[in-house]
Amino acid sequence: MRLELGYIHITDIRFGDASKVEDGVLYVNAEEVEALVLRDERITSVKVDMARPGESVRITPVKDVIEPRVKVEGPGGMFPGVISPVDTVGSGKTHVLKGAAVVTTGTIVGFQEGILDMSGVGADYTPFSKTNNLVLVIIPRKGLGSHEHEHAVREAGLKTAVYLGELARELTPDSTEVFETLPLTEGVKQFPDLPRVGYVQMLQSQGLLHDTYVYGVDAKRILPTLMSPTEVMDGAIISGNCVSACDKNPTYVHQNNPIVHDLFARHGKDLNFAAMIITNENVYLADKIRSSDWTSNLCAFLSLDGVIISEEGFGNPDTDLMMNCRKITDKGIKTVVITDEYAGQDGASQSLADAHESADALVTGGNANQVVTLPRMDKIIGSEEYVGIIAGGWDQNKHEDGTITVEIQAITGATSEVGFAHLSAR
Amino acid sequence: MVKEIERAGIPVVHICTVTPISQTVGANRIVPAIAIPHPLGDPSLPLEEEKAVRRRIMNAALKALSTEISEQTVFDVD
Amino acid sequence: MSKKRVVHYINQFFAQIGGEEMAHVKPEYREGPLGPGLAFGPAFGDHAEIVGTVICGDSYFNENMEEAKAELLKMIKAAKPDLFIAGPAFNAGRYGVACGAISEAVKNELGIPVLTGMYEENPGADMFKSAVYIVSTRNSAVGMRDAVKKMSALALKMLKDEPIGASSEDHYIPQGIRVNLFEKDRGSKRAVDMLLKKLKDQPYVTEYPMPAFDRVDPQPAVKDIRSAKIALVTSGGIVPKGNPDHIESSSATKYGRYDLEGVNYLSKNRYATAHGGYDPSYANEDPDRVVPVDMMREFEKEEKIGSLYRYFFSTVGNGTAVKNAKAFAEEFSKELIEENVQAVILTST
Amino acid sequence: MKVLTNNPKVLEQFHSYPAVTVDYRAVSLHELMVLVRDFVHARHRLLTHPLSGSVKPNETLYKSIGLTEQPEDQLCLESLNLIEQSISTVDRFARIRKDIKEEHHQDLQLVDLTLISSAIDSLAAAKPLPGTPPSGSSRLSST
Repeated sequence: MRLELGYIHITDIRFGDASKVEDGVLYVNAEEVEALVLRDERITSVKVDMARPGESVRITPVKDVIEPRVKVEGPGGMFPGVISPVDTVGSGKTHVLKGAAVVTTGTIVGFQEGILDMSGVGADYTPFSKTNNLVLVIIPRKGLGSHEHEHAVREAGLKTAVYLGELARELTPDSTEVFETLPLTEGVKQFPDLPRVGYVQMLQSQGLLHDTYVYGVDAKRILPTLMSPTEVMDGAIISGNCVSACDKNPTYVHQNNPIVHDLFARHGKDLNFAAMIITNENVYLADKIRSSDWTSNLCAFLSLDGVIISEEGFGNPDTDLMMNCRKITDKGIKTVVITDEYAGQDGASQSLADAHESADALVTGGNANQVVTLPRMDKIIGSEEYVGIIAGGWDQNKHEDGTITVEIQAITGATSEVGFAHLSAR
Repeated sequence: MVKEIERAGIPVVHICTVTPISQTVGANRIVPAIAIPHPLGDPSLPLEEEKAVRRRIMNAALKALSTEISEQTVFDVD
Repeated sequence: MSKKRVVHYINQFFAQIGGEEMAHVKPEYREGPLGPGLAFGPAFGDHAEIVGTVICGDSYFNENMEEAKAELLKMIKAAKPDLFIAGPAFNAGRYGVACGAISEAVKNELGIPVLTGMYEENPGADMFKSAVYIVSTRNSAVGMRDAVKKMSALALKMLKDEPIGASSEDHYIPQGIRVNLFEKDRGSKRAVDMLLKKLKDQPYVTEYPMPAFDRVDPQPAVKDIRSAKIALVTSGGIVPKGNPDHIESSSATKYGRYDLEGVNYLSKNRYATAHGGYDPSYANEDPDRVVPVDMMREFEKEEKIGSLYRYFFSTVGNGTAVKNAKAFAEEFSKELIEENVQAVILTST
Repeated sequence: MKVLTNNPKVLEQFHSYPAVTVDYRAVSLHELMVLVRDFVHARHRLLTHPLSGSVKPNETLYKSIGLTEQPEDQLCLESLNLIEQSISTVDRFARIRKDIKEEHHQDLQLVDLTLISSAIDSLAAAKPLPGTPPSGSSRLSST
C-alpha cells in the first residue's frame, strides 16, 4: 500500500467570511461550522473559538483533538466507517492541513479532563500548544445520556475536521511525503538483509469514555489484526477515549502515529517495517489472554525480528503490556515497550501496576503524577470549573493569583505512550 | 518478612501452602504446608493422625534449617 | 563575589601517602586542594575553590567508622564549607563506602550540599545512592578527567542553587526517585533507536529498569539444631483471643509479640486468628494448625531442638510482599539476634 | 460470574441477569478490593482486571470485579498476584487524597457500570445463554 501525504502548512487561524486557506492562514466561517455541528439534534448549542500558539489561552476540558485531512486520490474517505462509508483507506493521496487542529470540549461526565494551555509551562507539556486550534465548545440537549453525548461530541469533532480538510482538496501541497508497505513476500524480498520490524499498537477498549474505534468497530470486539500502517493516516482509527488525558491517544495522534512515522523513517535503511498489528485492552481477563496470545502468534507468523509495543491508558493495560511483551519475547522476537509512569508526586513509588523481566527495553513518557503549577490565563475556552476534579487535579489546587496546581496527568498528551511527546523520566 | 529475618542473620524456614509465592517473596528454605486455612493441620483427620502430619512437616522444617543450601530450595515432607 | 568554599575528601592513596600499607592512617586536614582536588580548580573557575582537604586511610575509616566520621566532621566543620565533595572512588570498595558514609554524615550534620563519585558497581554506590548524589564514574582512575568534569558541573549547580535534573542529565546514579525530563528526541524515535540497538545486540539503556526481585543469600545451616533456640513467627494472624493489639484483618499495620511462658499448646479458648483472608474456623478450632507451639514443646522434650523462644510474633500478611511486614521483621529480628535465637520457623496461611 | 461491587447501578442493572450474581457491598473501594482478595483466597478465580478503567483509584469510589461463581480446586496464583498488585496500586494512589464531589457519584457509577458491562458482554459472547438480553455496553455503544 502506497500513500502520499501532501502537507499544506498552516501558520495561523482566523475567522473569515468564507472558509479557505490562503498564504498559510486557515480562515473559518464560524456560522458554517455551527450549522454543521447543530445538524445533530442531540446538540443544543456550539461555540466556535480559536486558540493560537503563544496565546494566553487555556482550553479545558479537552475531549479530542483531530487533524483536518482530505482524501484526494485513492479509495475511501476520511474516517471510514464513521464519517465516510466503510472502504479500505491508506493508499493514493491525502492532503493535510499541517499545523491546524480541531479541539472538542464538552462536559460529558463531571470528572472529565484534559487541560491544553497555549502558553506558559503547561504549553511545554502538550503537543497541541503548537497547533492552530479551532475549538468547539459543545452543549448537548438537556437529559441526553452520557453515551449519546460522548458520541455526539466525537462526531461533531470529526465532521468539523472533515469540513476543514475539504478546504485542502484543490490546494498544492507545500511538501509531500510518501509511505509504502509491500505485501508480505515482496516486502521480504525488497530488503532481505534488514531486520523485519513490526509495531503492536494496544488500543484502549474498556467501556464508556474508554473506547477506540477501528473502521467504526468498537475495538473491544476485535481480535488482534493486521493493518497497513498507512491506513491510520486516513483516520482508520479514531478515539472515543476521554479518560486519562495525559496518556490517551487523541484522534490526531492516531492520524500522526509517531511510531509509524519513525519506523518509516528508518525503513529500507536500518530496518524493514513489515507490519502493524492492532490489539485491545479489555477488562475481561480471558480477553487479555486471548488477545496477547493472538498478537504474539501474529508476530511469529510474520517472522518478525523486532517489535515496538505501545500502551494506552493507566492501570490494567500494564497487564496487557506485560503479557504482550512476555509472549512476543518468548517467540524469540526482540521487543521495546512504551508506557508512562505513576510513581507518585514524589516519584518514589512503584511506577507500573505490573512488571515482567522481559520488558528490559522500555521507553517512558514520564511520571504522570509530577506536579506542575500553571500560570493564570487571560482566556478560558470551555470551563475551568472542572479543573479541581479532573484526574490529576484536586479541590484546593486553584490559587488566589489565578494559578492552578495539577499533576501533569491532567494535561492533554503530556505522557504519550506512543512516544508523541518528548517527556521522559529516570 | 522472611527476607528481613534472613537478612538480619538468622536462618529461617518458611512453611507455607503456596510455595511459588514463597519463592516470589524470596524465602530460601521452604517447606510445603497442607492448606491455606490450616497450614499445619488437617481437620479431616482424627487428632492423633493430624498431629502426626504436623510432626512430619515440622521435622522437614528442622531438616531444612540444618541443611546447607546455595539457592532457594523446597524441602519435601517425608 | 567571593568564591564558595569547598572541602574535599580523599583517601591515603590519592593523598599520595601510600597504598594498602598506609591504609591505617588516621584523619588529617590539609589546607587547599590536593591530588584529584587540583583538577577541580579550573572547572570551578571564579565560582568556588577547594579550601581544604580531609584525608583518611581506607582501613581506618571502615574499621572505626563512627570515630572516623566524628573526627572528620570536626575538621570539615572548622573549614566552614559551602559544599562537600568526596572522591571520586571509582571501583575501590572501601574508599567508595567511606566517600558515601562521610558525604551522608556531612549532609545530615552540617546541612550543606554534598556529592561524591564512584563506579556503579562499587558497593558504596548501592549503600548510599539514595542518600547522596553519587556521580557515575568509570571503574578506574583512567576516568578521572571525565569524573571531575561531571562532578564539578553538578557541584556548581548545587552551589548556584539550580534544580538538579534527572539522573541521565546530571550523570548521577539513579536514586530510586523518578524525575521527569524533556528528551531531545520524542519517545517514538527513542523506541526505534533502542530497538535497533537491541536487534544488533548493542548495549542500550532502558529508561525504566524493571523492579528487581530482591533476593537474600541463604544463611548457613544451623550447626546443631538439637541445642538451637528457635522462634516461631507467623503471618497467619494468630493472636490471644480478643486481639489485644488490634491487628487488622488484612494488610496489617501492626504485629504482636506474645509470651509463651508456660504455654504448652495454643488452646482454642485463648487464641484465635485475626486474619480476614481465609476461612478462620480451622485455625480457631486449633491455633496450633497455624502456629505449632504444641509440636515445638514436644520437640523440646525429645531434645530435637534446644528450646522454643519465649515469645512468638504474629501479624496478618497475604503471601506477597507487604511493606509493613518488612518493617516488622526488621524490628523483631533485632530482638531475636540479641536473644541469641538461632533459627526462625515462619508459618504462613 | 460473581460480580463483587460497591456500585448500586451495577446491582440495579444486573441483579436478575442470567449467569451473573451481583454481590453488592456498601463498602469503600479499598474494602471491596480486600473482599475480592478474600474470595481469591477462598479459591475463586478473577475474571476481570481489578484496575478496570483509567479513572485513577483516588478519583473514583466505585468498583465492580468479576470472579468465578464457584471456588475452583486450587488457589489461582495469578489472581492472587493480580489482586495484591492492584490493592497496592490503589493504596499508593490513596496517599494523594482527592475530594470527590457528590454530584459526580452518578457519573462515576455509570463509568464503572460500562466497564463491568463490557466484561459481562465478553462472558456472554463466550457462553451464549438462551434468552440473554443484550447487556449494558453493546446496547449503549452507539457507533
